[in-house]
Amino acid sequence: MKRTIPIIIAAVAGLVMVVAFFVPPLIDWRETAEEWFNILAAVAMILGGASILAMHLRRISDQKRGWGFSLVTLIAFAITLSVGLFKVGVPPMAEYPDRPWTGEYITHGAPLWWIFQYLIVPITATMFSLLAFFVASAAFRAFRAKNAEAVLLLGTAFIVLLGRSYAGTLLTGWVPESYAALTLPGMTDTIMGVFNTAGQRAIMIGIALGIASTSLKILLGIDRSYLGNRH
Amino acid sequence: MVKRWKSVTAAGGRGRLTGGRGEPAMGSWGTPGLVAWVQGFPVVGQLVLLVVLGVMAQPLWGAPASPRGLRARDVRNDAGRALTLDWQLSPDDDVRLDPPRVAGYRLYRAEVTPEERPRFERIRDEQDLPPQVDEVVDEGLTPHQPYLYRLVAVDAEGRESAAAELDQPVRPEVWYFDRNKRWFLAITLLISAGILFFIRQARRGVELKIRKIAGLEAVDEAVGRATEMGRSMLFVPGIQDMNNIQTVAGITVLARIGRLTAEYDARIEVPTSRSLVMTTARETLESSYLAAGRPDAYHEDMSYYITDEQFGYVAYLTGYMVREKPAACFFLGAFFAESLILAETGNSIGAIQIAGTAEPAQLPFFVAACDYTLIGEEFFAASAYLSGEPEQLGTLKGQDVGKLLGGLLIAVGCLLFTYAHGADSPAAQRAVNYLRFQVLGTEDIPEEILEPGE
Amino acid sequence: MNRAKLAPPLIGGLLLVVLGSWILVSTLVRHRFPGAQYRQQIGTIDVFDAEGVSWSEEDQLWVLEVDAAITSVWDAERRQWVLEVDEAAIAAVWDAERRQWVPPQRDPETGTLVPSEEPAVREAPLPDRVWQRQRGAAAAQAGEPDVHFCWSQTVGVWIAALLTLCVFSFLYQDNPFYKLAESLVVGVSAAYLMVVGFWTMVVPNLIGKLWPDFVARHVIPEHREPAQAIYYVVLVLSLMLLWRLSPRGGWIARWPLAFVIGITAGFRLIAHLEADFAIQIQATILPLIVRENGTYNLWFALRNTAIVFSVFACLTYFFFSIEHTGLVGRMARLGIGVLMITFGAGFAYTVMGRITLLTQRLEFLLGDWLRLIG
Amino acid sequence: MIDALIQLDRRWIFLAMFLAVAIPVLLQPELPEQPTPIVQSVFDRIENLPSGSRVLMALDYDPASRPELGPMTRALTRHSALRGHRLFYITLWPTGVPMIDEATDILETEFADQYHYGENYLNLGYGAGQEAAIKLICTDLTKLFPADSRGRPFALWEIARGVNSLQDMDLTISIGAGYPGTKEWVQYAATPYPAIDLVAGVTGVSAPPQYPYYPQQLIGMLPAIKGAAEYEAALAARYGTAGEALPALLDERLAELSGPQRTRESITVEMAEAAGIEMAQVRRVLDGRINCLPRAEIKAFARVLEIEAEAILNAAIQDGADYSEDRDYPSNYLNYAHSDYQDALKRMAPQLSAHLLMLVLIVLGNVIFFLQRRRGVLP
Repeated sequence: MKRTIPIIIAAVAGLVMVVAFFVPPLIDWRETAEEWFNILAAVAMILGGASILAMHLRRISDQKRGWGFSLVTLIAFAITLSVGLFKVGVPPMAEYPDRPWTGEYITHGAPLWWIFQYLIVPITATMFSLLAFFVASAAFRAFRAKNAEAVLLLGTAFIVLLGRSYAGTLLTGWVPESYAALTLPGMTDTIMGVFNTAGQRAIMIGIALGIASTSLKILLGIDRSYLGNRH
Repeated sequence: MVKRWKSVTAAGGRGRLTGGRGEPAMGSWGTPGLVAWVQGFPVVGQLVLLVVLGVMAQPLWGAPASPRGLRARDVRNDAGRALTLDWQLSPDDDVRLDPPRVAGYRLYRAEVTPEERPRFERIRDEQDLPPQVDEVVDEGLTPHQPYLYRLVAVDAEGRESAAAELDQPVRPEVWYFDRNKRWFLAITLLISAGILFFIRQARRGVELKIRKIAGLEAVDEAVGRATEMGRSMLFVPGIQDMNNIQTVAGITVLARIGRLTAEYDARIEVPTSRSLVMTTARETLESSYLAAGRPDAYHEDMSYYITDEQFGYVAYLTGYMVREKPAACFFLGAFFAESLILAETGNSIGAIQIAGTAEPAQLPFFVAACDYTLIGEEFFAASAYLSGEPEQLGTLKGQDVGKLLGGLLIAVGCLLFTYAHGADSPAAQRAVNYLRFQVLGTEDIPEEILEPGE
Repeated sequence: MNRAKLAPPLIGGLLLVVLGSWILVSTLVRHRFPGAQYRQQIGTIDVFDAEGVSWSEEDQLWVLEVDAAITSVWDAERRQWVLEVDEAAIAAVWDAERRQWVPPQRDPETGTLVPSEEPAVREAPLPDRVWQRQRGAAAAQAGEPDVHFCWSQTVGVWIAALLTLCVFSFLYQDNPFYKLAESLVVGVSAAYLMVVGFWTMVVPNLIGKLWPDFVARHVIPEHREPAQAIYYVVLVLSLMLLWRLSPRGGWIARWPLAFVIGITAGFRLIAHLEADFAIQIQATILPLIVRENGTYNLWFALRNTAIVFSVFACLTYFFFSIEHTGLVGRMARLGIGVLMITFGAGFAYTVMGRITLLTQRLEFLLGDWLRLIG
Repeated sequence: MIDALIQLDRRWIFLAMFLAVAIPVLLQPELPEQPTPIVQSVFDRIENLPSGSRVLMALDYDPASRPELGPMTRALTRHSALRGHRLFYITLWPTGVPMIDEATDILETEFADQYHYGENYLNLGYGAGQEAAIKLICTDLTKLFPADSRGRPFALWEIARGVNSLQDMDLTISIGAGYPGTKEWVQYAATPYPAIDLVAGVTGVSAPPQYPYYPQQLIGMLPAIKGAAEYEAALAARYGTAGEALPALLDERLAELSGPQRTRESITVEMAEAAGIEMAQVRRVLDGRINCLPRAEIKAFARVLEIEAEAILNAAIQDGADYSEDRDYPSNYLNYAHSDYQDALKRMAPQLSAHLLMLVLIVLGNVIFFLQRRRGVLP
């Protein structure tokens, strides 16, 4: 009961999805299923919220090292959630001024907008920009001509880096038009069009097969690790 | 207190409060000027002129000629909700005429029912069907319901021509099997059959030989080293939800790692960026510990939720890594821009790092910064390989069947294509097109490709 | 004393001094307070608690006695709603500038109704609540009409700048400032995405499908969908999922989980075979000899051959059934080579994007905040 | 020395990267860019469409990719507005809504006189459903967007007349950062429907996989920030002027006239009053964002600045203004060669120095590696 029914549910749901692809009247089911997934994922966020509360409340009550930061997280979480769910400071839709809940939840000037604009965007964008530094350190540390494969990797990166900035135009701008393929931008184009295309394609074909077999294992109940695979 | 509201929700141009209905959509002739000009003649002259003008202008003033040959066809391979209509243009629909005589077409539709006479409703007008348009797809119909159509040409003054009508009602048919996909169905079945065949072989006890995959032995080694060093391990299942197979594959590997962890009595943490993934990871870990005979050592906090926000999650992970200094980091799942931040931070704390993903754009970074990387398909293979179950290994063999099939199709296709090009053979060209667009495609074929005349 | 330990506070102190002096210089000499933000008023939404008041957004005119004055008529020709106004029935219009009700007057040039100069209609209602509609304005717009200094956004820019520095400080080493930014973003973003999920997913797609009238009445006035009983299934699945929170019977949550994973497996099985297997093979079928207008194009022939051969080599690398020895081994090695070229190209291309991100962050710090540029 | 390099703390590399980007950001040197064919074809397409054509922009990205894609959204919006096209904005990303606002803000400020909501531009907001959404709007736009972002039924807007589906658009522009993005627009819109003309703008990461689509399925593409920079260069070449002579002349005159009684500020107020324009407009002239002035303003300025109108006119002509045959300019004729409108070009100099740094690092890393190997430290 605890294990068999879920496996049956998974198998039936999955097979219906496969069949729906070939049967035109059922084609909408696939979109519906995707929507249902999104609803479930949104509802599951309550579980995530509970996990956040449990983890940080425990850290605070245990007075673990750094529990003050847990407090920051919890307060930030609580404020954002209440401001957002209650649409604090959000004006109603201009056409329906009598219905206070009609406004867009993230309106310019509203508290949630402020939080998004001045807390979330700067921190996440800066985290994202840390990549520029890590890319540099990886180039220094990992791009070493240890063997033939590594030489190919770093050689390609070298050419494309040059070919895609002003340096490429500057260095090989003198090459006559008829030998354009030998300029840095030209070589970049060949790399992108031939080897990059071929490599990407082979990876994609392999991935498609990998996904197909993983999916099949789930549908047949062979892979049930998501339910715990052994008794 | 009673609130009573009435909102004006109308749209429209500016200065609406001045009101009034809009001007006609298109400009008309300057009639008053013409009248004044005619009035300048003596009465008889006026009459003569009017008659002459009237005869001359007859073709100009009459309604345009009607379009002809209206036909309706069922749209193939659909759920019975659409019909394609086509017709021959009205003879007056000529781009060389200035001013144009036809401003467009209007299409009327009626549902045919036994009870009452069909009532035509306009469903498209000249804005939808401008001049020179001779085909339209009418969608949103009721399956099996008979419809009648009527098409007229219309000029700038809105005068309608005589109507072209269907002789008999037409019904949108429901297609219960999409014929464009029959070859694709065959391919799907073939690959599935290959996988199933080898699973059966494995169940029967036939030993399947699979090549070594570098990086998989490293998983065991990493868990062992973490135990020795007495430090924890970090498992990151990617930033996508359970609707991504990569996440599922990552969780499958987690089952193996979880079991090893339980056996060695090591510590593992699985922070997730999706609530559903957290739930699944907990299920997985719980049964791994159960399978290792150590259910008591399992507790829910091994997997916890951080945030759905990509870089919020990354901020937590990098902070965690430099503070807790895990001995081993596993990045197995769907990764995006965060891949390099994670791998470089893990590198700076000297952890063994094993990564696996099927995101081609992120593979370079994992390859550059991790100890072992499972590239694309290898990642999916890993979950089967690590499970140690023979029937799961069968799926790997099945995948190879798929690759053979793919290779074969490419080889045959390329040879045919080369022959077609080299020998200029239309027959070979047709065969190549059939292979490319019928066998390997699932949509209607573009018409210009079907006719290799270009 | 250890030099390495002394460095961070020294550098930090130095930075603070430089920053402080710059703020002073900028504010006192250049009259530009760093990080100053402006907003532009683009109108108001006035909420009335009275009868017979209606409003039209674009004209910014409130009209009293509208029930009698305005009817909207569907113009089929133009496919638009057209307002028919009985102007005699309009008792007063709202003058947004003077914030008063005044008798209407006709603008001689445009013919539109405008508030007259006459005194206010006394008994007319006043709005109970006024919402400001605004948008951001560039610092260069300061001094233009309706552009005001904005405290909340100026504070926001300062906080954003300091948080940016907090995150950058992680590059030196882990520290409390980074931890602060980290714990802040974890809490805020988790809650933010829950809010987004609630308003964009749960409300329209679950509640809106079950109780459309409720949603249309209160949240999404344009929501026009019939109730769909099938969504009770989703509701039940959701509740089963939440059962995990209860101390007993957590296994119930496996049902919706199984549903989700089953759907995923079925959906992806087909989707990937179609888009990544069939279509990629289709794209790889190329002529190895290319003839154009009767002449052979060697370059394209070489290109195509290289593509097809490279795909074969890579597929060989992914082949699991045979050990990589002999001919297969050599082919697989070529395959790895092609993959490495692919990765190298991907790496270089990505660098470009990442540098742009850093550029933008520095533009924010040096421009929007410190006003050193722009 | 070598030992120091081997032991190099990666924080020095971080510092080098920081400086390599920060210094060009601070100094803002301008590098010339030449549009490559793949970018030029996007420009030509928008340039050659008849005025009033319908252009749909799908802005499928979020704040994280805004640094890369924002500049191209702005440049494409400006170009379309300069050509007088009718613009429809959509996004398939829930987080993409603010990106649309950023684009429409340009129409509301720089093109406030010509562009009115619902008349020649419309914000349709977020459409859910990823690639299914694309399939849907190929045949019926209102199925996905029954109403615009303001909640008013689509068909009621003037701009909606004659628009039923994506196929009624004269051009579709996909600016995408991932999934769903350009790849999906190609697969589900441009490929099955030849009537749909597609151009794209993509991030650096997603550029390589899109290359094979050009020129068959994609008419043109702006790859990453470099593509945006090339586009801005093309825009500046067509709609920009030199923009130095006029502000320099005015600046010089202001400096000569200003004294204790008449400050710089007060003279500019006088200029604004004399010409009957707003202060902001005068500022735009002084900083070079406008250098093609209406003759009336030139005369007014000349009176206040006590110089010949001819001098100002000549300076404007030197900047590239064309006053032949009594041609005159509207009051808000912006100079799109001004650096305020060249966000991407500004970001190319940091790009160059950072790329060079990367190359140096790769070379350095390998020098160390070979030296170590020679010493026998490494196998």
